[in-house]
Parts: sequence; C-alpha cells; structure tokens
Amino acid sequence: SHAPSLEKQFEGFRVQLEESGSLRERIRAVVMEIESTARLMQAGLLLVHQSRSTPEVLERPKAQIAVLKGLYNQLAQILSECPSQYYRYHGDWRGETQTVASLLAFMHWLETGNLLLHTEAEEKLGLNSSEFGLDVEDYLVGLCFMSNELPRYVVNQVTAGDYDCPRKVLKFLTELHAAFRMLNLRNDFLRKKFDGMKYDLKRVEEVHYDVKIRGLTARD
Amino acid sequence: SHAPSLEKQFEGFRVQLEESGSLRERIRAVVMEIESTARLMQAGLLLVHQSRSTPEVLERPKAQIAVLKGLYNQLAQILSECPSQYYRYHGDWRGETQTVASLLAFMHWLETGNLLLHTEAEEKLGLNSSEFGLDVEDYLVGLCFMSNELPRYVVNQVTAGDYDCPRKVLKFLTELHAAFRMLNLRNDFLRKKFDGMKYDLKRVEEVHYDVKIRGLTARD
Amino acid sequence: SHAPSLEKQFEGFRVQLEESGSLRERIRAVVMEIESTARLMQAGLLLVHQSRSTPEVLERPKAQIAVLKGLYNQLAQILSECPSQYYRYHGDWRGETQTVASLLAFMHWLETGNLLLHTEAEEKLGLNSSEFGLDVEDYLVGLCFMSNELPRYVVNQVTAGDYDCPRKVLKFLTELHAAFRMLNLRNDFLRKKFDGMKYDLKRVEEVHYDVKIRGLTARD
Amino acid sequence: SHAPSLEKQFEGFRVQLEESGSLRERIRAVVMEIESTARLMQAGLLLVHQSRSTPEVLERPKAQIAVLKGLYNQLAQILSECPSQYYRYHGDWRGETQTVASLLAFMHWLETGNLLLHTEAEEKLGLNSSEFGLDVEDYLVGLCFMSNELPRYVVNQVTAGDYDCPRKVLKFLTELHAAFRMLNLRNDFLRKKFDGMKYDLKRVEEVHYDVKIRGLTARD
Amino acid sequence: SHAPSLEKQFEGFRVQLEESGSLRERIRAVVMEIESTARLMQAGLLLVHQSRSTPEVLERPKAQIAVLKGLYNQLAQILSECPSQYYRYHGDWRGETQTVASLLAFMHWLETGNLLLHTEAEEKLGLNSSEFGLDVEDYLVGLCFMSNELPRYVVNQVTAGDYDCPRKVLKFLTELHAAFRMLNLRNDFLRKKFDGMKYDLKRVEEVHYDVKIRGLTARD
Amino acid sequence: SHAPSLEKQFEGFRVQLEESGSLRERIRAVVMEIESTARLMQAGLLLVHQSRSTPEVLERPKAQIAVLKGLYNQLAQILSECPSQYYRYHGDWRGETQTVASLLAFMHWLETGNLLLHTEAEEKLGLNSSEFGLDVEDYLVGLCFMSNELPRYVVNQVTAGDYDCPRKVLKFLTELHAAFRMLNLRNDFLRKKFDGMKYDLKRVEEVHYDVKIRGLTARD
Amino acid sequence: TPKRARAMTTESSTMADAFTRYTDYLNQLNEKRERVVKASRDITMNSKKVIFQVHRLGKNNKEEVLEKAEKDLVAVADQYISRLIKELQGSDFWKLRRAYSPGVQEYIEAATFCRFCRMGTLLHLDEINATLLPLSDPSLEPLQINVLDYLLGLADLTGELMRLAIGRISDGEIEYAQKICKFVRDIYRELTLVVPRMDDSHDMNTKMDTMLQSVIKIENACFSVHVRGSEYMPLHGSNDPNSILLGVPDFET
Amino acid sequence: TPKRARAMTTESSTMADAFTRYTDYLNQLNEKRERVVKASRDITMNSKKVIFQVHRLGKNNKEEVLEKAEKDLVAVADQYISRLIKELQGSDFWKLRRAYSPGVQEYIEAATFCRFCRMGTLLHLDEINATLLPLSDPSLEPLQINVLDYLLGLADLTGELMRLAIGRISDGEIEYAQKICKFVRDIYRELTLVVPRMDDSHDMNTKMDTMLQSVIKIENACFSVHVRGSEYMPLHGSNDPNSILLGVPDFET
Ligand SMILES: [Mn+2]
Ligand SMILES: [Mn+2]
Repeated sequence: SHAPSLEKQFEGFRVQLEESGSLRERIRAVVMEIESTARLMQAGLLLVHQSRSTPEVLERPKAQIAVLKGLYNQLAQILSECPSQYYRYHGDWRGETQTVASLLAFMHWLETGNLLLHTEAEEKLGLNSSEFGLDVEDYLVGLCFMSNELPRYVVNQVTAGDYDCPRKVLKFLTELHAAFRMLNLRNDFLRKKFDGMKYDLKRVEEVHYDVKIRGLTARD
Repeated sequence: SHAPSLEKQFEGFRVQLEESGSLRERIRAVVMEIESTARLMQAGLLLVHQSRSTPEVLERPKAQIAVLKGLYNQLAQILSECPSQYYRYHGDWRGETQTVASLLAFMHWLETGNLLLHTEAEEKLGLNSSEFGLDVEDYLVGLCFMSNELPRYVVNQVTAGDYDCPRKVLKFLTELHAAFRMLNLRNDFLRKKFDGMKYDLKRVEEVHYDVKIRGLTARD
Repeated sequence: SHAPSLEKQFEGFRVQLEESGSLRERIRAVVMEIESTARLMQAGLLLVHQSRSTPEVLERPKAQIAVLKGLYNQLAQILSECPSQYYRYHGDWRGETQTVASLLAFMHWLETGNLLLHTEAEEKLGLNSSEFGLDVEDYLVGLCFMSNELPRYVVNQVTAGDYDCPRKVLKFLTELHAAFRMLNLRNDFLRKKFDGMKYDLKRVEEVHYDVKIRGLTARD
Repeated sequence: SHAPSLEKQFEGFRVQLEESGSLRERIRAVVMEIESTARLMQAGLLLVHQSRSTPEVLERPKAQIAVLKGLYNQLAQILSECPSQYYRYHGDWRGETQTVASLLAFMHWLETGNLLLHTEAEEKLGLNSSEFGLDVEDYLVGLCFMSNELPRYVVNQVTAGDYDCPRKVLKFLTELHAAFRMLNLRNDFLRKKFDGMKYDLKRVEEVHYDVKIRGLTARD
Repeated sequence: SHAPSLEKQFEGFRVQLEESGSLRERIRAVVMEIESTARLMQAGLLLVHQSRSTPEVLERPKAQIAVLKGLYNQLAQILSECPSQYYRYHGDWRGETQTVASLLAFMHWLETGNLLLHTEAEEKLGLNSSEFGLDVEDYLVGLCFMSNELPRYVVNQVTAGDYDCPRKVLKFLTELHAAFRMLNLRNDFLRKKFDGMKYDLKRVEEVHYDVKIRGLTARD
Repeated sequence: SHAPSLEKQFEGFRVQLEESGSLRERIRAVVMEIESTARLMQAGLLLVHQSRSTPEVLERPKAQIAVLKGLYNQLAQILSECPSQYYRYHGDWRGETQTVASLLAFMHWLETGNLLLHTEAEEKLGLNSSEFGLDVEDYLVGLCFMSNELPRYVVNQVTAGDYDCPRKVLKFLTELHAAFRMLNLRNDFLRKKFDGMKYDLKRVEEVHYDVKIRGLTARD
Repeated sequence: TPKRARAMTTESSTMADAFTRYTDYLNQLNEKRERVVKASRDITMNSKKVIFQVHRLGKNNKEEVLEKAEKDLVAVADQYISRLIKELQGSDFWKLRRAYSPGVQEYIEAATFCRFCRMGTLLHLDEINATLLPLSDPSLEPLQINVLDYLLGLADLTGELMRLAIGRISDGEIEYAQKICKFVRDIYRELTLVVPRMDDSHDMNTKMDTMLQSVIKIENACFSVHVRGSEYMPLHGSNDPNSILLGVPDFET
Repeated sequence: TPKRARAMTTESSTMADAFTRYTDYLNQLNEKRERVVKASRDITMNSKKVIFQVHRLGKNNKEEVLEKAEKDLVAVADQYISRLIKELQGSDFWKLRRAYSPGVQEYIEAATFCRFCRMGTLLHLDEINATLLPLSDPSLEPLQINVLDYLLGLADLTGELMRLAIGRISDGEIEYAQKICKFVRDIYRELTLVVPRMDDSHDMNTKMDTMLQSVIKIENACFSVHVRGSEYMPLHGSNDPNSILLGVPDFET
C-alpha cells in the first residue's frame, strides 16, 4: 500500500506546522509587549489634550521609543529565521504597528511641526526595508489614525487659549490630505481610513473659522 | 516647509502602489482563468457520479491539467518579479488553488487508488517549492474538499452495482483521517474543514455497512 | 444489571436540578422587580435633561434606593442557601445590576459632584463583599453607562443656561477616564464599554469648547 | 477633591484584575494540556471503529487517565486560591471537561458494559465534590456526547461481524434515555444535547432491526 | 398644556398592557402544565417501541386525556375574558398544542387504525371551534409529528415479530400523505413539516418491502 | 433523449451571458475613466476651499466636462447595442454618475448662482433622455451631494473674508430644500441623502447668523 | 373481503372529506392574507405621502399644508383602511396582524403627525378609533386599532418630529423646535415605562434606541442655536435670545 | 432692485417647474412599482398552487392532474402575467426587475415542472416567451422573460423535482425517480458552468448549494432502493431489480 509515503509526508507536515505554530507563539509574545508599550505611550500622549506643555508631555512617551525599537528588533530576529515569509505572519503585528506608526507620527509632528517620513519612522524603530521593514500601507494607515487625533487636539488647544493652533494644524492637514489624494487607493481598509480624513479636515476648518470670525487670531 | 520631501515621498508611494496594483491585476487575470479551468474540470468530473467508466470520465479533465500548469507557470512568472512577496498576494489565489488541489487529488485517487502526495501535486502543476510552491495548508484543505466528494461517489457507485467500492474508499479515508489526526491543527479554516471529514468517514462506513449486511460484498 | 444505581443516581440529579431550577425561579422573580424599580428610577432621572432643579429631580429616584436595598437583600438571602455559588447564577442579575450601579453613580454625582465608590455603592444597596457583594466588573460597567449619559446632560444644561457645567463634567470625566486607563482590561464587554468612554469625553470637550470660545464661561 | 480615594480605589481594582487575569492564564495553560490529552485519548479510541479488540484499544487511552488526574489536580490547586469562585471561571474548562467525561464514560462502558456513575467519574479524575467537583451538568453533557458515538460503533461492529452488539447497545441506550427522561431539563445546552440522543437511539434500533430481520442474531 | 392628558393616556396603556401581561402569565402557567402532561404521555407512549401490548401501553396516556381536557378548559376560560384575542396569545400554547395533537392522533391510530379528525381532536380536548378551538394548522402540524414516529414504530414492531404492522402503517400513511397533498401550503412551518412526511413514507415502504420479500407476512 | 437539446440550450445561455459579461467589462472600462476624470475635477474643485478665485478654480474642472461628455457618449454607444437594457447595467455607473452630477451642479452654481436643471445636466454630458439619459434619481442624489459641500464652502469663504457668501448660499439652499420637499420619496438611498440636507441648511443658517450678528455683511 | 373494503372506503372518504374542508380553510385564509397585505401596502404608500405633505410646512403656509394633509389622511381611511375593516372580522384581527401591521403603523404615524402640527398635542388612540367607527358597516364588528400598533407607530413619529424640528430651527422657529423637543422627550419618557410590557418588545426596543437618537439630535440643535444666541446677548443687551434669532433672512431687504 | 427680484422669481419658478416634473416622475414610478409588486405576488401565489397540483401526481391520475395544472398555468399567464406585460414597457423591464422577479421565477418553476412531468424534458425559455407573445397588445413591445430569472426559477425547480422523486420511489416508480435523478444532475452540471457568468451570482450560488443537496437526496433514495433490491436478486434469480420493487402494494390482495 501507499501508506508509508502517506505517513512520512504527514510526519513532515506535522513538523512543519509545529514549527510555524511555535514561530507564531513567539511573534505573539513580542506583539503583546509592543501593544502594551504603545498603550503606555498613548496614555502619556493623552495629556496633550489637557493643556500641558508639549515637551513635558512628550518626555515619557519618547522614552518608550527605545523599548519599541528593541521589540521590533526581536521581531526582525524571529522573522529572519524564515526569510521571505514576512507577509505570511504580517497579520499578527499589523494592527499594533499601525498604532505605533500613528503615535510616532503624532509625536514627531508635535515636536517639529513636520510629517514623519516613512524612512524616518523605520529609522526610529531600527527597521530596515530590505530585511524587515515597515509596510508602506501600515505607515499610511498610521497617518490616518494620527489625523483622527487632530480635531480633538485643536479643540482642546483653543479651549486652553492657543488660538494660533488651528491655523497650523489646518495647513499641515491640508497638505497631508492633498498628498494622499495623489495616491490611487484600492477599495480597502486604507481607502476607508483615508476617506475619514476629510471629516478631520472639515472639523479643523470649522475650529479655524470659529477662532477667525471672533478675531482671536493674531495675523493669518 | 517640509512639503517637498512630503510630496516626493508620496510620489514614491504612488508609484509603488500602482505597481503593486497592476501586479494584482495581472494575478487576478490569471486566477480568473485558473478558476474557469477548474470549473470545467469540476463539471467534467461530475460525470463520475453517473456510472460512466472512470477512464472515459477522466479524459477531458486530465487534458485540462496542462492548461493549469501553464497558468501556474504564468503566476510564478509574475511573482518572480517581487521575490519574497508570495504571502503578500497569497489570498488572491488561495481559494482557487485549494479547489485545484482537491480536483487533482480526486482524479489521482480515481486513477490509482492512492493519495496524491504534495510533491506529486506540485509536479503536476509544474510548481517548485523553493520558488513558487503549493502552500501545504492549501494542499491539506484540498484533501478535505476531496474527502467531501467521497460519500456521494460511494453511494452512486453502489447504485451502479460496484459493491466493492465502499470497502476501498473506507480504507483510503480511514488512513487519510488517521494521518490528519497526527497534525496538531490551529483553530482555523483547515481545522474546521478537517473536523468535517469525520462526517464523510461516518457516511462511508454506513454505506459499507448497508452493502455488507446484505451480503452484497464478495469477501472483505 | 447496573440499572438500580443508575436510577438512583438520576433520581438524585432530578432533585438537584429541580432545586437549582426553583432557586433560579426565585432569583428571577427578584431580578424582575429590580429591573422594574431601576426603570422607574431611570424614567425619573430623564427629567434631569429638562432643566428641572436637581434636588427636585432626585427626590423620587432616591426614594427607590430603599426598595432596591430590600430587593438585593432578598437576593442575598436566596444565595445564602447555596454558599459559593454566587458566580453560578451571576448571569441572572448581572445586566440589571450594571444598570443599577450606573443609576446610583449618576445620582451620587448629581448630588455631590463626586464618584460613587464601590464600597459606597455596596453600602447603598446593603451589600457585603464577603457574602453577597457587588461584582467589581459590574460596578465598572455601570460607571461606563453613567459616562454615556454625561454628554447629553451637559448639552441640556448649557441650553438651560448653566455655562459652568461643561467645565465640571469635563474635569470629572477626565479623571474617571484616566483612572480607567490604569486598568489592564481584557478584551471583553467591559473593555468595549470603556473604549466608548472616549467618545463621551470628546463630546464634552466639544461642548466645553463651544461655551468657552463664545466667552460664556465666567473664568476657568 | 475626591481624586485620591478614586485613584486608590482604581489601584485596588488594577491589582485585583491583574490577579484574576493571571489566574485565568494559569487555568488556560492547564486546560490546554487537558485538551491535548483528551485528543490523544480520542485518537486512540477511534480504533474501536476498526475492529480491533477492545482491551487492545483501551490500553493506551487508559494510561492517559492518570495524566488527566494530575491535570485536574493542578486545576483544583489553582482554584483553591480563590475559594467559592469555581463558577466564575467554570466556562474556561467546561467544554474540555465535557469531552473528558464522555471519553471516560465510553471507555468504562466498553470495559464493563455499565454506565460510569458521576461519583466514579470524579474518582477517576481525583475530584472531590466538596472542593473542586465535576459539575453535574457537564457530566450529563458528557453522557450525551458518548451516546453520539454509539451508532457509529454499532454500525462498525456489525460490519466486523459482531451481530450481538446492537442488542447490548440498544438495551444500554434505552435505559440511559429513560433515566434522562426523568430529569426536567431547562431549555439549555444540555436539553439540546439530550434531544439529540433520540436520534442515536433510533439509529441503533434500526441497526438492530437490520440484524434481526436477517436472522443474524443468535437469540434475543 | 397636553402633559397631564399625555401622562394619563400612557397610564391607561400601561394598565391595559399589564392586564394582558398578567393574562399571559396565567396562560403560561396552564401551558406549562399542558407541557408536563404531554411529556408524561409521551414517556408512556415510548413503551410502544419496546414491544409492550398496545392496550397496556395506552392505559396511562389515555388517563391523561382528561387532565388535558381540564387544562384546555382552563385556557378557554381565561381567553373568554378577552373574546376574539385567541390569536394574540396563540404563540404561547402553539407548540405544546401541536405536540398534544400528535399524541392524541397517534394514540387514536394505535387504538382504531383510523385518523383522528380535527373535530374529533377538539372533542377529546373539550374544545369548541366557535369559542376556543384547535387551530387547523396546529392540528395538521400535529399529524406530521405523528407521521415522524411511524417509521420508528414499524422498525421496532418488526423487530419484535409483528410482521403485519408495516402493511397497516403503509396503508395509513399513504392515505394520509395523499390527503395532505390536497392542501396548498405556503412556505411556512407546516410546509416544512409536511415535506418530511415523504421520508417517513419511504422508510415504511422499505420496511414493508423487507418483510414482504422474505415472505414474513401472512397474506399480503 | 433531451440531453443534446439541454446542452445546446445551456450553451446558448452561456454565450448570451458571456456577451453581457463582456459588455459589462466594456462599460466598466469607461466607468473607470469617468471615475478618474471625476476624481480630477473633484481635486481641482477642492481648491475652492482654499480661497482661490472662482474662475481660476473652475478653469481646469470645466475643461474636463468635454472629457466626460466623450465618455458618456461611449457609454451610450455601448448601450445602444442592447436597447432598453439601460437599467440592467445601471448599477455599474450609478455611483460615479451621481458624483458627476454633483460636480456639475456645484460648478454651475459657483458660476451662475443657479441650480443646474436635469435637462441642463444631460445637455452638458451630451445625453438624450429618450436613448441614454441621466436617471432622475441619480441627478437628485447628485444635488444632495452638492448640498453637503456647501457648509464647508461657506465656512471657508467666511474665513477668507467673503462675508456675503452665507447669504447667497442660504438663499440657494433654502430654495433647493423647499423644492425637494415637493417629492414623495420612498425609504431609499435618495431619502436618506435628502434627510442630510436639512443639516447643511441649518449649518449655513448658523454661519449666516454669525456673520450677520457681527455686522460683517454689507447690507443684508 | 367486501366488508373491510367498504369500511376502508368509508374511512378514506371521511379523511378526504375532512381534508377538503382543511383545504378550503387554508385557501380562503391565504387569499384573505394576500388581500390584507395589499391593503396594508396601499395604506403605507399613501400615509407616507401625507407625511411628506406635512413636511412641506413652512412659516406661512401652515393652514394650506395641513388642510391638504388632513384631507388626504381621511382619504386613506376611507379608501384603504375601510378595506381592512371588511377583512378583519373576529379572530382574523389578531391572526393576520403581521400582514397589516406595517400599514397601520404608518397610518398612525401620519395621523399623529398631522395632529401634532395642527394642535401641538398627541392624537389619542381612542380618537383614531372613533374616526374609524363610521367606516364600518353597522352590521359588522367595528375595527379598532390595537395598542401595540399604535405605540409602534408613535415610536416612528418621533423620527418625523426630529426632521420637522431641524427644519423649524433653520427656519428660525426656535420656540416651535423647543416645543417639539419637549413633546418628544415626554413621549420617550412615557414609553420607557410602557415598552417592557408590550407583547413583543423586541422591535420596540430597537425603535426606542432610534428615538433616543432623535431626541439627542433635537437637543443638539437647540443647544447650538442657544449658545450662538447667548454669545450676543451681552452685545445687544437683550435678554430674549429668540428675538435675535429670527430665522430666515429676508433676502430683499 | 426690481430687476434682481424678477430674475430671482424666474429662477425660483424654473426650479419649481422642474421639481414638479421630477415629482410627477417619481410618483408615477412608485405607483407603477406598487402595481408590479402586487402582480408579482399574485403570480407567486397562483404558481405555487400549480406546483402543488402537480405534486398530486400518482401512478394512475397523471393525465387528469397535469391537465388541470396546465390549465391553471395558462390562467396565471392570462390573468397576471398579462398585467406585468402592460406595465413593463421599455426600460421599466430592467428598472423594476426586483419588483417582479420573485413572481416570474415562481412561474418559471411551475411551468418547467409541468413540462417535465408531461414530457420528461426541459421547457425552454424561448418556448415560454413564445406563449407570452399572444398576451401582448400587438401595438406594444412584447414582454420576454430574461435569462437570469429563467435560470433562478430553474434552480428552484430542482427542489420540487426532489420532492417528486422521493414520492415516486415510495410509489414504486423507481425508473421515474432515476429519470428525475439524471435530469437534475444534468441541470446541475450545466448550471455549474453558467452560474459564474450571471449578473449577480450571489443568490444563485446559494441556490446551487441547495440544488446539490437535492441531488444528493435523490441519489441516496435511489441507493437505498437499489441495495434493498440487490439483496434479493440472488434469491429470486431475476436481474431486473425493478420487477421486484413494484411499489405501493395492493392492499386488497
Ligand atoms: Mn417615518
Ligand atoms: Mn419551490
């Protein structure tokens, strides 16, 4: 009968599936730490809505970037064992990485007023496109998540008396929105997230309008 | 302002996304042909339930294997342009390939009474594990799909007067089921499909019982 | 045959199942009264949105607390018959108790401006952690439900001319939200409810903004 | 402000939730081992459908009972840390324990022809009703699962030439079914499973009929 | 203002709905007793599958008919308080009444070999079409349920040596099926149940064939 | 036998459906171009929110109208092959055409201050009601989409210092809303879109009020 | 065995006779159900038209708009509800409820909407039922809409009132909007206590959620008009915000 | 500014005129849709009756049963489909498809069912459409059922054929059941290749699953009758199993 080859084959599968199962377990362990670090950063960044000074707010979250870098290094290490299977396990860290990208981009913008570029984001996380990089779509989704935070930020800044903030945010968001417009997005998650960005833009415009019509801005 | 780098970056993304979009389009075109070829084979194989002789039934579907081979070769060609992104696009041909695997395995079993091994399946499709292979889980899902066909086959063979068929199928399915049992499956699609296999086994046992108890089998 | 022991065993089970069935019936009867009392309180509290004075609004719902206390006492009585089975029947009063917790917390906040602590809630209901207590997660879900009421409350208070209300609610909700953030919630119902709290916070911030930007607040 | 007590309270909750979270993790680890041991037993018992002698088939699964006993002991140990919270975490081991009960009952019946009593099942697993027992409903669900195996067993035994088997199974199942009938079941999972038992009974009756009408039985 | 009248009006509704709620409670209490009586009858009738003599089997269930009659009388009494609202509460006793109809019809057939007509069923239950009748569709569903019992009955009777039974049942079921075919059914529950009857008929035909071909019938 | 004719018949269906499939492909190709042209127009029109002069903004989008006209002509050409099947394929261009209608209406309003009538819209696109027209419901949905843009437009115009804009928009939108109220709508997509228009109206009224109360309008 | 044969034939024909009766019964029931469904669809469509008519209400056309709406509403009752009445005698009223309930609910929605716009009050179920009385043939039992359908229709009414309120605010009729707000809140509060007692409260619970959303939408609209008005009170020294918010501007001044 | 005022009035009234046209268009469309839905419901109900009539088929009443069914089917076309034809001129045929499709599918099911029972063949779409031609007013464009509705109706037919097959087996007409089995298999196989090309294949994919279940039910029934027959072949020395399985026994022998 053909049974021997059948059994041998399934024995091979068993080994293979177990290996990929344990790989997955190791990935998950790292991803859970990434998730928890990101949560810490997020909690720290929330203070930006409570009129604390930006440098003060950024201090603690910035300290976590090194932690993230270490974790992503671990992830890259694990994946280096199975070259070219990045996208096989991508789903396991995708969501958390989008959150990380959004946090980094928000912090960077708070600090510099500029958009965190993809290469800069990879650099911060110690990633390397040729081996284990930051997927471009994850980076872009991260930018959309960051955009979602801006209306709230603007509202609270104005409440706290910073009347120039809407102008700056509006300029930044308009440019970001225009840049995204250049992309011909498929009908997927990223497209849906980007479609939401126009509501952020509209809200910021409205806050800007509120401030302007009341003559609260200095000079525009 | 930071706008130039921002624009330059998004221009890069635009190019990248368009490339991956057009790659996807090309993959889809091939996959649609695979789907339609598989459907032709499937329609042909349906005649196996209508008491036609196996060689006669297999003739046309077997002729399609060459067509499939050509199509998978095209797919491999396309994917060779972006090495190590097999799993990025895997979802686009996964379902169709599972169907193909099940058809090949069923035809092989009809012809030889043996299980089509993973390597044999790759060979038939001209695939090469090191470059563009047949994913093991897709192959296994394909075997589950094939198993789903067997109860119906057994019933119709007995109706057509082949009383020895249940015994042969039962032996084959019992071995296959036992082999699967060795695998420690995750709680996913494959696990769910495998869980269904026990109903096929039970049904074949019942048909075997019906034939046996009526003394219709020669000697077991 | 083994039948006698079998029958005897099932006779035992019959008694056991009937006892637990009738216990359940008794629990249900009390829970239905809790539900209907809570609903009365809820309907009374709805008047808080119609610019009635808080003491006037609270009068009737507060009178119901004694009723609730009596009902929870009955529940504790019933459960005392089967010690350590609190969590066996917990599902039967869980939802109603979450509502009760949210009503008590809302009323307490309206009266004192403070968060109703878990021990205070137990006290109001005459509960005793060591015997029949208020499950902590139910209490926390109740707080989330209360949070959901606040945006509507703030909007209506401002419409009624109380321009200081948003500031007070915002302070309270920010603190509550920060306190929840400390908890590492599992991916369950409570987590989902807490995730919703940020929308309440955002809405209250916006109302506060609307009032502030128009110079309607005294001094912040 | 009331913030200190609020923070202190939530700090307490944090500790509590983390404790219960880690308890849950520990439970899960044990339950996963129970699940995998049960799977081994199940795979071994499958051979009963392939006309192997019962003692031979039972050998390996029986050896696993000691393993299970050890695991349930661990579970009891963990739960002893939080007395009276058995039912709080019950859902975490419920399904696996029902499977275990069904396997034990099936093995016991194969060996002795008698029903495994609840107390016997607890004994085999080293459980103790007063501390950490086998929930009666889980035991009963396990019996229903066992009943589901019997039609398949009977069919395969007859195929293998054991014509007396249907009579014995029918007698056993009729008694079991009658015993269940005495219980006044609520409209829940157990009721649903029990309702399925009548199909097993009917199928066994049919096999018995098939054997009888062909005069294959000795004397009934 | 309209407020008082609005409150008064809703107060009226509340009273009205509470009355209908308490009516429902009373109905439910009776229905639970019907359910439990029917369960007793069913348990008694199960003995028919264990080769007891029909009169012996029927004795106890028949005694319960008077009980049912009393219960339906209570139901009619309750409903007489709100004439023409029969169908408002119909859902509350529908399922149980279908079971009752099936039991009565089965017993009647066992005793007389004839179909229990709708009017006869009403008579047995002391119902009166013009006031509180037996819904025709419930009666018909009951007949389908009874039909589902017949294959099992036939199988067990033959096993017990009554070789004339299949002929009688086949005759009866053929006529019943033919009569049902006169109905124009919607795609509803009754249609679905009727669809099942053809399998009962087929199964009985098979048993009849088994018996006949072996010359086990006296004169056929 | 009927087999040949059956095969032939289905062969006919297959051919027919393939023809309609390829028609659909051709439609889709044109629609994708319409979509991309509309996207270009939309991107151009976005500048209207950034205080550019209207004629300057309109220049490029207006140039695209001729392109659209050409594309709709192609669509009409394709559809002329299967007269009266307009609505069979309608779903394929519906969404895009609603967007086109909204863009044309917005541009027309920016230029003339008047509503683009249905006949005028058809004229601009070179359509002809009797052959290939603009579906009235699509046109109306387009008007709702245009209305959604107006609050944002008004806000940004006022920010840019055009204080007369709210009055003009308010007048136009009030009339449009009144006109829409003449329609008897079903509970469909158009109804839902129209329901949104009242919020646009309210928002524009608010801006108008803001401007008026500050005496920013010339003569009002 | 002639005797047996006869007996059997008798039994057969008894069964056949009985089934002929069941067949007739089911055929008639199904046909009636179809007629009721059709009447219900007509009622729905025409009640919706009445509702749209009421939404055409503006500051200056109240009488004209409501008069037409009320006339159309009477026509719905005369033409279509009267058809229901003929069908729904005796126990059919409850048996076929699912077939006509959607239409009746929509009619309730339209009728209560008209009444609120005319008088600012809630049209009572008794009043509706009174208007249906003359439609019945005196020899027949009169059709009386049941509480459940009334309450289900009322729940939908709040959606229409929300639309009306937003429209009134744009039109500057703030007080009207506030009146709607109060009315809807009252209905919501009263329903809170009644809903759990309804026969099948599932549908109604969904409607309650929608209703709360409607209330919140009205409240938010009143809020934004209020804060906007309050901002200028100090400026203008008036303490009646509404006097400033006099709605739609006169474009020709 | 009298000139501006006039211009505005003109614009207003242009808009109003245009919307009056849109209103008329939508009203007419909705009313037509209602009429089509009602006709579709009538077609469904009466086609179902025809199907039930065909199921009354037995060994000895074929002619009588089918004659009545065919007569009723003609009546469905004459009375109800003719109403559709009047409504569905020009582009309405596709625009209102969702409103009438259920009825047409049920009619296809009934018509093909009758034909199969009469001739054992598949009634072609062209033949159905040919019978509809005389119903059209010669001045109007004739209504022709489209392929999609035909195929959707055909998919449902297999469910009825399954019911018929099981009944025929109980009645001893094994060959008839085998004929049905072959027919249904052929349809299933042919549809396998056609389905992915249908406009909206989602519904159809669900129906294909149901259809496969029907095929398997028939096959299982044929299997059990076969093994039962085979058991006794050696006993009786016959090689025609059907000769033994002579269905419903004659109770009086
Ligand atoms: Mn409505
Ligand atoms: Mn059908």
